[in-house]
Amino acid sequence: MLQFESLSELWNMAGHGPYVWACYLITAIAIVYLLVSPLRRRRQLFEQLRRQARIEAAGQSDARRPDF
Amino acid sequence: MSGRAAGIDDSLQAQATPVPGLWPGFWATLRRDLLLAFRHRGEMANPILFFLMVITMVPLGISPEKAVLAMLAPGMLWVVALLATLLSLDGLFRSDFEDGTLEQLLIAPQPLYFQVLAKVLVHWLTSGLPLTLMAPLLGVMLSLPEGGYGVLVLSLLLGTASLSLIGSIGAALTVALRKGGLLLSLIILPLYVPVLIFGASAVTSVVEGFPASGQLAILGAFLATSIVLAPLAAAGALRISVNG
Amino acid sequence: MANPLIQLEALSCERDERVLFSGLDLSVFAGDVIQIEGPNGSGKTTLLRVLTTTSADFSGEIRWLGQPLSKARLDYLNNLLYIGHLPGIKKGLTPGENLRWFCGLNQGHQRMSMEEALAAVGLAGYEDVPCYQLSAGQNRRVALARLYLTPARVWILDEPFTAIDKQGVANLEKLMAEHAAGGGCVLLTTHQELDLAGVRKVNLLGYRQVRS
Amino acid sequence: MGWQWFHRLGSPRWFYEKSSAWIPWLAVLSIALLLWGSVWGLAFAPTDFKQGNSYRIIYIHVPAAFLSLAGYYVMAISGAIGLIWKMKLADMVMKSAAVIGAVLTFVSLVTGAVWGKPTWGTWWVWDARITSMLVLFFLYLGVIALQEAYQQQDTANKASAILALVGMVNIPIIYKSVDWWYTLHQPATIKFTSESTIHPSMLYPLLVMVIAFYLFYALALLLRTRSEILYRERKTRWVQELAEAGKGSH
Repeated sequence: MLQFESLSELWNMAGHGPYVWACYLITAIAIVYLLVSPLRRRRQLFEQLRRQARIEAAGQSDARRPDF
Repeated sequence: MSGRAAGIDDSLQAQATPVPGLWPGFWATLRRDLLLAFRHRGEMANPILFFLMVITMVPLGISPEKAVLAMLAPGMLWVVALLATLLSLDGLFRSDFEDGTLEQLLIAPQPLYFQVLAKVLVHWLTSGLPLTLMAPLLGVMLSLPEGGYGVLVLSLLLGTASLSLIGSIGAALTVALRKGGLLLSLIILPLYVPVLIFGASAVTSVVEGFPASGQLAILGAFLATSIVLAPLAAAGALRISVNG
Repeated sequence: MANPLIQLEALSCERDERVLFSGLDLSVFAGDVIQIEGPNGSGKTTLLRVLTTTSADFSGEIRWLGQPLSKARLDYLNNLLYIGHLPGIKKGLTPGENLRWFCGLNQGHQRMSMEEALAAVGLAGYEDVPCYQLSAGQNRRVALARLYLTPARVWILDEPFTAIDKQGVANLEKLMAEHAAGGGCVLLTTHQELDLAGVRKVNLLGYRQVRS
Repeated sequence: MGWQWFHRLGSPRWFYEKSSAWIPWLAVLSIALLLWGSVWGLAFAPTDFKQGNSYRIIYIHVPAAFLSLAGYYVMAISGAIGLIWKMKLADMVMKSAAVIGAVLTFVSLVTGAVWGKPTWGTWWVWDARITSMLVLFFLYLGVIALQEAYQQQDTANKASAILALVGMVNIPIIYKSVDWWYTLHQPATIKFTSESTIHPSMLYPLLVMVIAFYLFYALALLLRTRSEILYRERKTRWVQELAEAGKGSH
């Protein structure tokens, strides 16, 4: 059964709203952090590996050129 | 024992080298570390001075009033003794690591457990024991009520030994790190919580007129458990630190 | 043919996700003096540390008198003497006290008195001088004095000639020859050319893994 | 034969490839349950007549607290597996579990503190459970700090695994000690009884949230371990090919 009659009442929660919503917000941030940070790390790693591969490929095609 | 002038031939090949004794190895390290501690007596005084100075800060920072100090005394003495132990722990294996004797310790034909135990025993003899003996004096300075002194000494005696043992794990884990000291405190302090709780509570309860035998028994149990387990963990940690 | 003292079977070492060497097979017999060679970073020290059991970064099998090291560890360590980069000398103690500690760990199995051993490395009369008053070379020699004391059959020496003068080098070479002749073995690294007959050389470059 | 799966599980690549199939399921299920449980707990569960609406924090505080403790055991046990069987995958799980556990412990600490304000009128109370949680948080931080302090990955893993194991042995002792300490100093006015008086209609959303948090934990651990696998195997061909093929996609 829905406990609140309006959105503002749900927001306010008879004065306890700020506390409750703050907790849920903090948890949401933590959850998003835990989900996004490994994905971000993976994307950065892949970008770095691709950059390295490009440099290596370029180096190989210039292999006959003397160093410096 | 092979003879003094025995040629290399017969001493090497004739019989398998006998396995060295356990206690002689233990004593050798114990004696060596005690000797070193004695040579560096100045350093030995540092934790005690730290103990004294921090306790001096308490009335300065809070209040010189007798009633207030008496209430704080058990906990304060325990917290500061704990910190003083922690301060001296960083050096437990560090100098051995730096001059290569730790490496030699690891490859000695001795169980590392007893070697670690010998080193921790010396650490306790040179930090925990003097701290314990100092504590009644500082108790007077903090106007610890009369009945508390015996239990204060007894609880510190049992407790600081556990602190040295548990701390040896942290010292072993951080010995290869250049800035291991602070990290050592971070990883070891949470593990000190039970000892602190029961140590301080033993003194408090006897001051308030209750028996402290329960707390002391638990401190004894902590000590027994630490003697069995902590050197094992520290020995494992030393192998890892030296390997890395 | 006698049985080898130490056998390495397909030994590979990996450090920092880099393979230093792999597929190293080596049998060390009584009487062997083996010089491990290779440029810096080829894993000489790591190999010696693996052989002293202080490093576990390896795969493959090490045998002591035919038994896997894991089973014969105590007996092996009892027969091992290792002198590494760090001399393992406490600066706060005297040479005599340092040696007494080493002998205490292997209690009762020394071949001569400490005074004789110190005299053999040219430190007679220094028994009671604290090591921090000695030079680096003298400290090194305190460590080498252990070679005269130990009954161990396996000597593992990492750059033993560092900071040692000519006479000292000659003495040490003679000592190693005697040790080998007496049924022991020596594994060492050095940048110097050894003036010893029958030194076997193992170059780690030959076991470097080729990346496919 | 029976051990084959164990050795294959030890292969990070095998695990990486196998586990990609689980992620969508876990993600959908855990997010859906989290949303369902939250909406239920926030809007539909009855208001507690003693604590009012502030008790709704329980729906995240308690599951987070459960998982911070369970997570420590996950970390320590995988650390032990890594130490004993030298299984690389277990080391990676341990490292990932340390961070996730610390974050969840932090969440349960903060939600506990915020909950304290309307209930006890103060942000921080030295309540037994919160104090134990704080010590647990310190234990996590110690493991992470030790892990970070070592340059060499292998040493870092082994050292932090030992610390995690020592912590695991200590946790029951610490919890019991803090409990005992609390009963000694407990002021009579503060009594934390919400759980003993909880009504079944308040319990069901909690159950949903606990399951949701467990699933989410599995998801987070999986994602983090997978990114750790890629990082540590970055020099191998299969990861480099994956990078080439992957371009930007998930």
